[in-house]
Amino acid sequence: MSKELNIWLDNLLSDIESVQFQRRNSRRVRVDVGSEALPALLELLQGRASYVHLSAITCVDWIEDGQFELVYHVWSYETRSLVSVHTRIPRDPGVYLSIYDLYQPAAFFERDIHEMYGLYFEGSPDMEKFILTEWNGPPPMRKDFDGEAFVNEHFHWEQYHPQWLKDLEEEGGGITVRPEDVR
Amino acid sequence: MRPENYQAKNHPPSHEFELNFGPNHPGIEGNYAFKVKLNGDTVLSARADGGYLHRGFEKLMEGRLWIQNIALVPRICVPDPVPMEVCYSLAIEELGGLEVPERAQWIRVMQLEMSRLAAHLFAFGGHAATTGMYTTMFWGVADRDLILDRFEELTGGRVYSIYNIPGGVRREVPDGFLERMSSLLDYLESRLPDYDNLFFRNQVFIKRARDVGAMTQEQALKWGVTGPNLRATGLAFDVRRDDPYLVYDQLDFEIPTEPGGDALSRNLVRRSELKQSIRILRQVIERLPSIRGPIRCPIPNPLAWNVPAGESYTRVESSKGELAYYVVSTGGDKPYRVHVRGPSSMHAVQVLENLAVGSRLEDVAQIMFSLDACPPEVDR
Amino acid sequence: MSNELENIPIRQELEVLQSGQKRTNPLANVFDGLVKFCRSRSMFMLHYCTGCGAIELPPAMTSRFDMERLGIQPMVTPRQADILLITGYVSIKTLKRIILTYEQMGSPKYVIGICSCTVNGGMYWQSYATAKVLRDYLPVDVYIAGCMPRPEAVISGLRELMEDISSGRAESWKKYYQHYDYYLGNQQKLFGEDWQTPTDIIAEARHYDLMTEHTLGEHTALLEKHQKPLEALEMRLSVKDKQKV
Amino acid sequence: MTPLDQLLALSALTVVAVWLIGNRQVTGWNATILYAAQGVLLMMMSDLGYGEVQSIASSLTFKVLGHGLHWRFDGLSWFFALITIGAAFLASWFASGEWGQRYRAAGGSLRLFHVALALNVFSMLVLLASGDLLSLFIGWELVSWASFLIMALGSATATRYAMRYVTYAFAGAMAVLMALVMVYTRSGSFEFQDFRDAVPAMSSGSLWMIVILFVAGFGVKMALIPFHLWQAKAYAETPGPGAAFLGAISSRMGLFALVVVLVQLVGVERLADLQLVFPFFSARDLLSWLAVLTLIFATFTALRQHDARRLLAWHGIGQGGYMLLGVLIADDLGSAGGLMHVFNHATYQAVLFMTVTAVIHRTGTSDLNKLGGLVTRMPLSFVAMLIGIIGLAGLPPMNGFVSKWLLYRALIIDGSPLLFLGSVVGTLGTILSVYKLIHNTFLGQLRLEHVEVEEAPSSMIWPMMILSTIVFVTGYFPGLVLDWVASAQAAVGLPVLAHNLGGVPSHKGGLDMIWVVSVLLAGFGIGALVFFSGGRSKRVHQLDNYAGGHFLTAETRYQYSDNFYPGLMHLIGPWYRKSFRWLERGFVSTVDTLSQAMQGFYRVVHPSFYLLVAVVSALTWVVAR
Amino acid sequence: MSPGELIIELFLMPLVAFVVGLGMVLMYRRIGARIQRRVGPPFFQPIYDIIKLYGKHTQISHGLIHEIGIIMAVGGYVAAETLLPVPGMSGLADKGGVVTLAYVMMIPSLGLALGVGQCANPNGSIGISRALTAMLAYDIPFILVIFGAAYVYGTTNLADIIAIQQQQGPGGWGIVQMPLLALAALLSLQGIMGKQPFEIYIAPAEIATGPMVEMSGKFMGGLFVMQCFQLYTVGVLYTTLFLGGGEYWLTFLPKIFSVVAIPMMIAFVFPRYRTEDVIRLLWKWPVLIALTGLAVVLR
Repeated sequence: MSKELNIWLDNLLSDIESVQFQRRNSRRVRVDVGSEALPALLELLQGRASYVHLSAITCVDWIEDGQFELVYHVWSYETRSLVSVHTRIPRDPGVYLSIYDLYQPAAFFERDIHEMYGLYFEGSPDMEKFILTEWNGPPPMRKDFDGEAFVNEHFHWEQYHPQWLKDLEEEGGGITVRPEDVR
Repeated sequence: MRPENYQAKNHPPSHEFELNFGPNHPGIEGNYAFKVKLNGDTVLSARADGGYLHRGFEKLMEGRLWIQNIALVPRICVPDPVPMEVCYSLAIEELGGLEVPERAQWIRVMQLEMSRLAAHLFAFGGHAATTGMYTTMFWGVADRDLILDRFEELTGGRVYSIYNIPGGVRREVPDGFLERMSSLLDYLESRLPDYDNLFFRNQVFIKRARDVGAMTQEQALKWGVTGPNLRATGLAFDVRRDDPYLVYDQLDFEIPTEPGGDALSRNLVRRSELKQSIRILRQVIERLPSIRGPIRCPIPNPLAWNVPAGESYTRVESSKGELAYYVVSTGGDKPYRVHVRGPSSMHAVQVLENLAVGSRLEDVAQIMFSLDACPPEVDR
Repeated sequence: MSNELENIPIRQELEVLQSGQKRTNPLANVFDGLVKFCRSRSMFMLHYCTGCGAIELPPAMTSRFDMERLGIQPMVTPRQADILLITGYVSIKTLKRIILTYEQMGSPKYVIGICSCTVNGGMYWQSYATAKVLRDYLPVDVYIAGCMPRPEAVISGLRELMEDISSGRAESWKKYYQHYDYYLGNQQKLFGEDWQTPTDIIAEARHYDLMTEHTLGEHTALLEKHQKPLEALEMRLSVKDKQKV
Repeated sequence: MTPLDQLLALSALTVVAVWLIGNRQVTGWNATILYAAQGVLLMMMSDLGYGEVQSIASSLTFKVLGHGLHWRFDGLSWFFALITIGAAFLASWFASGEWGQRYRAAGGSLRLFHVALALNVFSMLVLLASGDLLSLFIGWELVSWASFLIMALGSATATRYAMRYVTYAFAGAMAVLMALVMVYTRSGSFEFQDFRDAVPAMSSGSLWMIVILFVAGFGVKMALIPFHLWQAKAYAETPGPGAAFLGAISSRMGLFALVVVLVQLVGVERLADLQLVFPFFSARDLLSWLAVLTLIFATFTALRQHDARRLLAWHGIGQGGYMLLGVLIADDLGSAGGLMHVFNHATYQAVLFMTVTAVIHRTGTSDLNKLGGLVTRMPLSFVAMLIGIIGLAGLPPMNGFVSKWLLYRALIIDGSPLLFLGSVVGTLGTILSVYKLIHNTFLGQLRLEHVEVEEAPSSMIWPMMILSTIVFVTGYFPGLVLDWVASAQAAVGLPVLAHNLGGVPSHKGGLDMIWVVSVLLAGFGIGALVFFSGGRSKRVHQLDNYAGGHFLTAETRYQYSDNFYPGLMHLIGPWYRKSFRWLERGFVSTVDTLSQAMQGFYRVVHPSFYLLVAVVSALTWVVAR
Repeated sequence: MSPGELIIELFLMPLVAFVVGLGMVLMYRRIGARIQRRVGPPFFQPIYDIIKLYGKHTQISHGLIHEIGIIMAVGGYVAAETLLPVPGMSGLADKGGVVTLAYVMMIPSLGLALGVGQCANPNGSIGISRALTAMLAYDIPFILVIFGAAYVYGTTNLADIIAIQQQQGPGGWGIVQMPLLALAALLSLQGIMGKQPFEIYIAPAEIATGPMVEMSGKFMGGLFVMQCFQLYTVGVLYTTLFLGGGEYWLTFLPKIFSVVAIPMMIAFVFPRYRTEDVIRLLWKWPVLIALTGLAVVLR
């Protein structure tokens, strides 16, 4: 039965024009879809094809394209296959629709993406900060946030240069590459 | 905290009060917190508060080489680090189209199951401690330590082994390791009845844990519950069997389930999984000597390795549930994006908040520990 | 962060300042020695898993390595604890709680930094979310480096601390009172200048005669400018009839 | 004029004087002075209290329809009168200062309040002085109406419950009246002596009837178990010092009447002979169990209250059970315990009501969920309440322990484990609920709106301090009270307790409170020495507190108050909901219907007129037979 | 007995109690260590802990009542020890008796409750609420046992109770005369000592060690001292009522140590019950056993 469902789904998805369909192996499917059609597709997957488990939502910051890519990984316990639905939305203003009413786990992922990327999901039950409650800087996972520069600006390093090391250096040994250079 | 936090104008005139579970609280696993509002001892609302262990892993990994990240990933889940390495390696292997030798796959399975044993012993020890039964915890942690000894022998590290690398494993299995492993398994098996008598069949514990944090199968599916917590609601689903990786499809094991969906069932599932893991390990010990061959496939110079562009989504079954990595490569020497889907990110936030409401103060810690949530997976 | 904070220079290299007077009574010295010995033999450590190094504490505490035979017990709240184990990296959010916890502990209190991350950021040196050098924010008695140190290493570190305590070397907790301005300055730099903990360290230092010229400074002045300290609710005993009959 | 005449006359004069002075601030002080004068007069009769004189008669006698009405004081009356006047004195002092000002400013009439109080004292003295059944009945009715008057001064709730009380009181009065009629038909007179002589000859059926009627009548005032529903809320809502007075003594008038009828006239042995159904369950057992059930039920109801005054009022009901139980044991220890408990209870109940009133005076609420942390602001009130609750809980070194110890000892000798268990359950329940009281009021987190609260004014502190001192001193030297108790025992014909200043000497396990308290104080001294041998302590702010490692902010309600004993309530809560609630609802609906009718009636016909008609017609009926 | 001797006894009895109590605390921790397959603390560990706690440099107090509470907790037990006769010393046994003792033993709990209440920490208040509820639970069977013993011996004077038992030799011990009551008392001892499965009031995982939550330094030290007294008191009381008291210290000490060892061993192999289950259990079995035992002795 699950095999039939798979075939049915493959045929269906191949037929829809706005959907790019790509089967990688028996248990992985990649689907590319326009952002306006995504909720409908997920509803179809969940309601008609038993993809009830939302494994994850991933956000990828394609800064050069000025886009966020959202990847919804949904899993079917019946067909035992995973569909990754890719969509792209413009980086600015960074607002998208929540799929909380379809998949409850989306609440966590959307909240996470919101605080890490600043991408707002309309209709998500809770867009408050969770991990970065005491963080005032920009959303850190954006590619334009340079973590290393932030660190160099805010922290300094332990200077560890004990006598034995100095002795070694006098003999011509010691650390050849300074820690700063490694970094 | 800010000065204004200490100078409010008025108290809420109310029948409820607040308690903080964590971050510094024995009723919480690791460095995590949630705030409960209570009336008497009934929880009116619960709110999770994470981020105490946030290190920005995903950001860090974007800044390091593919191979450097191998050292980083096990830190994402401290009690059960091996699945992290394996899952990340699998993702790179898929991107790079590497063919892992069979022997390496078997060694990986062995290591995964050892890690699962250790994690489960730790988990129900912790749960026992929340109900005041410290002896189970003392025994469990001490027995876990024997497994860590074998880890140390195999990989050189007690907790973080950094043993799995893309393409295989780092070292060959030492001489006599399998015999020592076998005798360890015998010992563990002989200990199981002790644990049963002390803990799993202890009437007081059963009375405490039954109907605590119970969820139905529908709820579990709706909330995205995975792993032993899902199996405790009666659904026999296991990534090892249903989305097999490595050589799990060649192994003979069962997927234990329990019907209750409560803290007791979750513990009993873990208890049964101990037995299944031992069973898998015995099969590995039996088969491993007969599988000859290299332990890793050749890989390019890891310091200048440009993994082909593409993306991959790999899943493994960790002791907590479904663990997944989504890795995007643009063909550079560093990953473009790595997303870690820890199973606890569901369990420790949404599920916990939902289950805690209406439960009793006595049971809040039990719910947290019976879900076996691992906060660093949430915070990353 | 305001410019005001930037302009305050930060000193380095702190030392414990000993008070001038020495006990002359030999009995008092014996008594002090006894107390020091008991302090070293009875160490309650705080049950706060701040980072991944915490995973090696349960083995050290439980049946295999059994810390209790050295008189070391886990305790739950900061009030009862003597040792604060910082087990690994500290995210900034956690660091605030660590400082709160440290200030709530009763002196003499000792801090042990476990794992390399507490020394210099460890493998998270790049991370925007973790603090790097722990001893900028708290006085640290013993560092146990490693990623992560084995239970044996933890125990040997604790034994070293025991020796330091019984010989009177482990007095870094005094530094926190004596050089409060320095620690507060570093904390303010990281958390913002209106950072305040509920514990009134300055009043405590005054109460226990631990004030030095370094306790107060520009940073504490900044602190006092921003808020009034939380003083204990004193008992008020004033019976009077407001309106005369 | 005998001393008793002088006392009664002064008491009546107090009523008149207070009425004349009117609604002014000085009313209270005048009343206080007059009560002090009454106390002096009472002290002139102190020979009664030490058993040197058997009785002092009043020269006032009446003849109604051929039956003489006369009044006299004996040891028992003196003991109760002492408590009454003492309570009135302190309550009136308490009410005279700032409390009175506030009360008047809020629209209350001090004249009415003090008149009601004085009227209560007067009527109680009349009741205590009654020398025959008819004067007992008249005194009884006076007390009922006087206490109704003071209860009705309170809020609307109090009036509603006072109405309910009136219903009960009417029913009770009818019961007493019927009992009187039965006694009269059997003995031919209302004299105590004639009744006592007639008892042995009475059939057990008619004696049962008389006992039940008397218990029903007087039990209303004591709030014994089926008649308990009016009291707590009515007392709780009575204006503060009035509640202290009522709580201290008013209900004990029921006990007094029961002691007179059951112990003095019928005799406990006769009660023990009255068998009910089973040969081993007598009328005495029935009443003892009624007492114990009252105790347990009221105590555990108190546990559920979240209003401080209601909590105390329920305890007032419960503690009545100890007294009745003690009296019914009827040996020297038990009855001494019961009678001494009257005194002890009056002292700590008054001080507890006073502290709660002081808290209300300063904070405006007695809701235990809205208070907390007041110990730093009202330390003296805290001390008073602490002493009061230790007394109420019956722990050493306060006086409540002595009376309970006597009771327990008597029950052990008597060999009644279940009654013993019941009374211990009551004590434990009391400990639970008084801790809740003091914790939620004085301990825990100080609410921000109470930061500026001040200690109660001296007019409140002084009576509280005096009472707390009495609670402690009579616990240290229980012999002081046991002297009076012994003469009261003698007056009603009970075996007299052999005692000394420190308690009860006995070779089978006595009690010497002087030693026990001294060693306890010495223990505290050693504890303090040990404690202060440690390092210096530093006080910290309440926000510097462990909150799971989290920062505690001022907005957080970090105080555990509501549903304080959830574990216990998970277990016994269902019992309440099922059986007790059902019982209560049944009673309440009946009584409410009656009190509705009564209220209408009350508006139409003047009650005293009705009372007169009722009494006269009943008497006519009796005499005409 | 001369007043001087009495005064010396009154000082000696709490001191002895403290020292023996330290031994019991050590035994408790060693038993735990053995069951958990480890070594356990050194011999002087309890006294190290107490000296360390009293010697802390900074002591955090939440106000006067916090301090008075601890004083009451220790002082109450110091007083209680003088009411408990031991070999060679009967102290104030004839002045109070067993009923007084049972009530004096509640004073430390009340003191502790007051001190904890002042800390303004709901964790502590919840702990106290649970502790008082547990007291309601275990005191009911315990008080029945006391009733039975006092009734059987015909006296509440503990010195007399010992004398009566010793006259008849081991056959006259309470445990032989009234085995059911002795069993009920043993069950309620578990509750009085507050060990698992009746340990809900300190439950660290829920309320972070309940009453101890804000106790530091000498406050905690006071609680440690109180624990020594508590273990000693329950051991001696049980021995006095049922094991014939002690003729000599040599026989007395093994008796009291073995009495407290039984609940200690049970404690390490059970989790804790919820509060209402504590009440349900203690009101069911020990009370039933005690009532049966009473029915036998009252017969």
